Amino acid sequence: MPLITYRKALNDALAEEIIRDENVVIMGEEVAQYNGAYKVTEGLWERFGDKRVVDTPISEAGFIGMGVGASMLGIRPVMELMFWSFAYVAWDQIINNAGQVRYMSGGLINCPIVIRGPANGGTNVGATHSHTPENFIANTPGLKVVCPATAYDAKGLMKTAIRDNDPVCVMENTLLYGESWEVPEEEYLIPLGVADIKRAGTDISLIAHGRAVITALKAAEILAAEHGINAEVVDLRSIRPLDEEAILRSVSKTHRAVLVDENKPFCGVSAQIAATIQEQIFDELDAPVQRVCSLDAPAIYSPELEKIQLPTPDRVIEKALLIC
Amino acid sequence: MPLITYRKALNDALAEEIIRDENVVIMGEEVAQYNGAYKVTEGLWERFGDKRVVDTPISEAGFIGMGVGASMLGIRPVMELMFWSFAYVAWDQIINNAGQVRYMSGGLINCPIVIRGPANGGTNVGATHSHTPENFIANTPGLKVVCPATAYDAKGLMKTAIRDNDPVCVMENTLLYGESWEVPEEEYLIPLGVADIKRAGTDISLIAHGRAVITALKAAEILAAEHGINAEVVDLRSIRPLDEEAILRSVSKTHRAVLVDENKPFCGVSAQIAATIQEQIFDELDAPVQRVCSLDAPAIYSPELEKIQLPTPDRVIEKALLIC
Amino acid sequence: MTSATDDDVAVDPADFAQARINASLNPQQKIHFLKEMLRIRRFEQTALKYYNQGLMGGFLHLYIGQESVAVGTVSLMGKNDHIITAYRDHGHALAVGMGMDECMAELFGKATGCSRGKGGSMHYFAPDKNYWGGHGIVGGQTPLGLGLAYALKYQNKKGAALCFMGDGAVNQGAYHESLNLAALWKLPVVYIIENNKYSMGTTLERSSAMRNCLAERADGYGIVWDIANGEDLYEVRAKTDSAMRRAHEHSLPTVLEIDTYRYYGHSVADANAKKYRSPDEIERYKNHHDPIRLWRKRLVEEGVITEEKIEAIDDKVKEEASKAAQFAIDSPFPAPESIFEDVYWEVDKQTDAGMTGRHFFGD
Amino acid sequence: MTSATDDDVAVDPADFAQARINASLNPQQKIHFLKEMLRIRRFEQTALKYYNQGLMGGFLHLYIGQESVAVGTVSLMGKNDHIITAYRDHGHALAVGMGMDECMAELFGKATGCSRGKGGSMHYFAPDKNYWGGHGIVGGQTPLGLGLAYALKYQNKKGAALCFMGDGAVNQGAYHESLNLAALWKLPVVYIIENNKYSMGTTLERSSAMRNCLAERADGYGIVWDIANGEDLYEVRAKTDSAMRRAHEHSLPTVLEIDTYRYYGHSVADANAKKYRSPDEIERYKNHHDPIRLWRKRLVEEGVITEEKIEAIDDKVKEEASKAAQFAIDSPFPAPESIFEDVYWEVDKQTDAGMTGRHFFGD
Ligand SMILES: Cc1ncc(C[n+]2csc(CCOP(=O)(O)OP(=O)(O)O)c2C)c(N)n1
Ligand SMILES: Cc1ncc(C[n+]2csc(CCOP(=O)(O)OP(=O)(O)O)c2C)c(N)n1
Ligand SMILES: [Mg+2]
Ligand SMILES: [Mg+2]
Repeated sequence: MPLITYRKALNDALAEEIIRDENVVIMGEEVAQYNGAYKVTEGLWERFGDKRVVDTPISEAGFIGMGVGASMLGIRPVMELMFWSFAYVAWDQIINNAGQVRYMSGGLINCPIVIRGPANGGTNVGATHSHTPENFIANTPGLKVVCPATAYDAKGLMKTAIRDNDPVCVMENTLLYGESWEVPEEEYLIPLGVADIKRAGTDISLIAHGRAVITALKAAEILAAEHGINAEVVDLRSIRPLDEEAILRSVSKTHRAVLVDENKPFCGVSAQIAATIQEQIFDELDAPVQRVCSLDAPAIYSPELEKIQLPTPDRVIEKALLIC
Repeated sequence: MPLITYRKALNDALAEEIIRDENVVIMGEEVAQYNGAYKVTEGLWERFGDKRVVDTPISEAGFIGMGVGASMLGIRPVMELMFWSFAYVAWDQIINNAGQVRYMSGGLINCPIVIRGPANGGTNVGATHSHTPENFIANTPGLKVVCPATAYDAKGLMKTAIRDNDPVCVMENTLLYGESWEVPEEEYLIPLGVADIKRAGTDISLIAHGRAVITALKAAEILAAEHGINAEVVDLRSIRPLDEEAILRSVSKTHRAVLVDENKPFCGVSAQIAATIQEQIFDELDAPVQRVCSLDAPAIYSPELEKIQLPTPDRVIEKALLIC
Repeated sequence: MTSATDDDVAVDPADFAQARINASLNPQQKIHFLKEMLRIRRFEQTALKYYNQGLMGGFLHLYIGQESVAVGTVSLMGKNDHIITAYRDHGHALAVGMGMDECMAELFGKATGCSRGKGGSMHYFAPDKNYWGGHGIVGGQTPLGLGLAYALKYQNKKGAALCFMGDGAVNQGAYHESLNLAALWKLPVVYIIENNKYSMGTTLERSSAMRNCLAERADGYGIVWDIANGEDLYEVRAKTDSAMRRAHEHSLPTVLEIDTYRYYGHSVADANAKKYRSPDEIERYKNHHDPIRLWRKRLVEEGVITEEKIEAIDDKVKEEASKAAQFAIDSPFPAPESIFEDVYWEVDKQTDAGMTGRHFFGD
Repeated sequence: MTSATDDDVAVDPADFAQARINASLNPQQKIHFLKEMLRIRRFEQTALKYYNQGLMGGFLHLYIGQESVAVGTVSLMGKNDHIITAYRDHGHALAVGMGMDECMAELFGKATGCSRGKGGSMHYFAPDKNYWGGHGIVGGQTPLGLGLAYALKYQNKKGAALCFMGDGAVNQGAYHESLNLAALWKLPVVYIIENNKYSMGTTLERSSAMRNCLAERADGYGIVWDIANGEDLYEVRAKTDSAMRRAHEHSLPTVLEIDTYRYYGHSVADANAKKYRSPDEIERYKNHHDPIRLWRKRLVEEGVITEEKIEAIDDKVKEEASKAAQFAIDSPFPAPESIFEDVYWEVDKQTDAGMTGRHFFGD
């Protein structure tokens, strides 16, 4: 299988879906002529032209809301937020319009929209540009959210998100865009709501999503090599819908869990997972579920410090050793 | 002690602080001449005039952001959101400006702003008007959030919030505005970050905030009367800062906990509390921590159904019996 | 680019009856408009009665006094024209042809309501009639309306999106972002500001800075705008027609400000309805500017119909409203399980996607 | 209400040197402006060098080409005038008198940085110099600027809030909400649009619908507006003075659009900097419209200074920049514990409120 970057995998997914369905339109700031601030949409405007790949002004509330409205009439907009952090100026459109209009209409409407872009810290762009709102989105019934950790997942989940008839938020990661993974040449889809065991293990479950999966995998290698602990790494991939069964299955086997999560701790995704595990399989637990999150302060600029603000393999290992 | 309503308690708190500090200014839609959509600011404009009580146009991003800016220069704006649900059009101003500017300036700035208004379901105003974003706010280091459950708490917490030198979000409840409690005539303050044991008990801890405290108290009465279970009711009052010690102390005593929370379940406040309890006092737990949240769908209009969408004493009792 | 009156509209400023779109009306059509306005008024008066009896929850924002706006504008809609509005939405709903039964049942929170009891008064929808709601967040619908126009243009359909809003809504940022996008991309949207002079208890002057009127802000984006006197159904139709043709023929946006008035409070719960404006003012509008009264008079003067026949129509409409109330009362509440329906399309349809992974949390 | 030029500004459209505010300048002041512009340029060129060596993180948005705007406007600020801008903030920071040392150290993420290494390039602050940042969310600072003006008025201070923004920022809703509030409440804010023709890779024409210019949108709110040619420091000062006096004397807002240009990419990481605009265009600006070059020429022509003396100043400024870089390199990174500082005032000050309850979560 060819090795391709996370960025290219997304780009291929978008191109394939543009070709497949004439209602798919890519929109966002600098996505067309500029090829995307992070080059995810590179070449698409040249290939598919003005109608299918559209540059927008800096008006997130306006254009995201516009996309929601267009989706009610059957257009399938794939809207780029240059950073998911900018969602906050469009928050009402995302939560209330994309998220609630189906319910309020008693099911008469559906919004097949995708909102995508990077949601991560770690690139020294400061507090306002480093938000990871997957917990906020997943809190909101009516919305779906996925956080791919590899190129393979990014492509398969993106294609599925575009075909989904509900609003799906895809949270990418600028630190992964340039990383490569094996991706098959033939078409494939990855269903939302199916976790992936990225590393099988028996002694402890490391449960993560997005780039935290990579952190967990590194930690697992060290745990095996240096501590003789065989960790299983569960990649949630999709936060809502969530593959709760996979989580419970893994922890029922290992009896221990460390959750790794780039959210801020208070009410982050791992709070939900920890609450669920202890509630549903309390008796399977040999020790309390541990969490490793971003250090609980706004994202710091200083490159030296931001490195330690995000979850590191060391912090995962420390928590694992605490309960193994 | 005189019985006064939650609404009047808030009104008194605002009036007292307006008198105490000339930098305190009340702002929001319909707060002045109309006396407030929910009459929390009744009479204040008449008493204190145009400078201290200001009606705003319907521009939440504009006026909340303006309040944040004014607070940087030492004004102490107390901004009403007619509903906390409307915060979503001002989300960027709240999270990024009120929440992050101190950090990004390396501590050169502080924003002594209060943002207040009701945040609750249960009044049949539909999905867009029934948000309870205390979990989102508490997720955000830099912001504080309190959810008073009684008139006494409402007054004491509001006065403290106004004197606090950080941004404080006060989440009130339209269903409580008309309810009465004993409130002393002499001045008092309630510190943020101190939970209140609303009912002492020995067998199980019911942990709640806002109106869910009232639900928990009702459940506790029934548990005592019908099931011989003596429940302790812990009112968090303040979500961030949080009185974790009080939570852990109570559960260490009762060894069982049901969390009651009007948030939607996924990453709601009770997810955080459950995660914390199991992590910190795992061995004290005789059973998994249980959660009772709003049913996980957008707020339904139908009055008959919305009643059961919010946590009810019955659902609390059911969970309590499961683990007692 | 500014204040625009197409040739065939500005026949005689005093008499829009001669405008092309009105001159061609036959008596049946004119009578139909009257009936539609009466349907809105009687529907709401009936709703008010039951609301006051405590049979409904939440808000009830009455449209009474503004009926000519919904009826006049909607009367011009063809199969590719779409409409969306804010929470004061009963008038537009009935005007597009929604039944009183499902509208009334919605207010009672019944399973037979147009939104299955999920939306309530603020959230009526009928996509089959090109009616996209009913939206509660002030200004929140303005980008959605733009999206309808975007879809029309994308699909090469000759249509317009009519997006209604109140005078208070013009101060929401989303509206301005929408104006820029509409102009930049030449989208066939017509923003209709129903200027009833108040946003809740706040007068126009206390909420909006402007030169002469609210629509004029469109100038800054190079968008054509106009003002209409909402009490005159002919004028509403003539000016809306002009805007819709701009959308249909040139795929261009318009901002149309229509002067109107609401007799009741902001919502029924508005305790101050008679404090922030004088009873005199309300009486003056009722007596001299009521769109239904004026239209009745006009039709009688034109010899299109007699007062007796109007009374007969009114009686029928009142009966329709009472029957709708009875229908609503007799209808069942939604089943508790239905709380979890209509959240996700994929779950509702039980597709593979809807059955993979956990979609709902808690118990 | 519209395009305004106060009498004493519009002396001779071609020569703003005669405007009251400029006619009274002494040679020292004029030379000082030159030095300030050079400080910005040399500071940024030095920063660029180290950025390219990988010694900084995140973004670096250079102001080079726009220096006359910050220097000209800031030169008018008195003790009650305040300033706030977006992420392209080095120029304004140095112009208000911030030291190169703390500004450079901030870029390196050092503890000695103006924001203690927490803000980076986009987030410079110096409240002691009335400078309120440095803000990364496009348009997000516009309500904050309004708030500064609100505070001035509330405290009965005769001052103005200068709020800067890019040409791309005018399409953010928060700005329009701010304009309405500014006009409605007569707040002494001056919105200064630094129109450098591009928002990242998007030209003005592709992002903004307008009649003639961006500032003109102010008309819709009855706000006075004007346009200035940013290459001429005299013009910038004259027109800003006019706006600031409107704020000081009448407590009224102004929107001032200043034409300018940036030579570098949107940020240093802008790979397309030479794709969306022609090298010719950039050269043309550098050769014919560079504000520093023009000001130098002017001062020499006026006989205020010689080329040699200018070179000496430039050398000194370059040395200041190198020293700042060395200072930054020699400075320590912040301590890991400092991650949890500067989040809450009450915690930092160890007040009772800061020590009650848990403020931070995780470990
Ligand atoms: C964002 C937001 N802010 C405030 C409200 C509360 N609110 C509902 S209607 C209204 C007044 C709107 O007035 P206007 O736009 O003139 O419409 P009208 O009610 O007159 O039809 C207000 C303040 C809301 N629903 N949404
Ligand atoms: C809300 C938001 N959307 C998008 C961005 C990304 N972004 C940063 S600067 C910029 C261009 C702004 O252009 P302009 O306002 O003209 O300012 P200039 O860079 O030319 O100074 C964009 C799109 C952002 N920071 N915030
Ligand atoms: Mg109105
Ligand atoms: Mg620009």
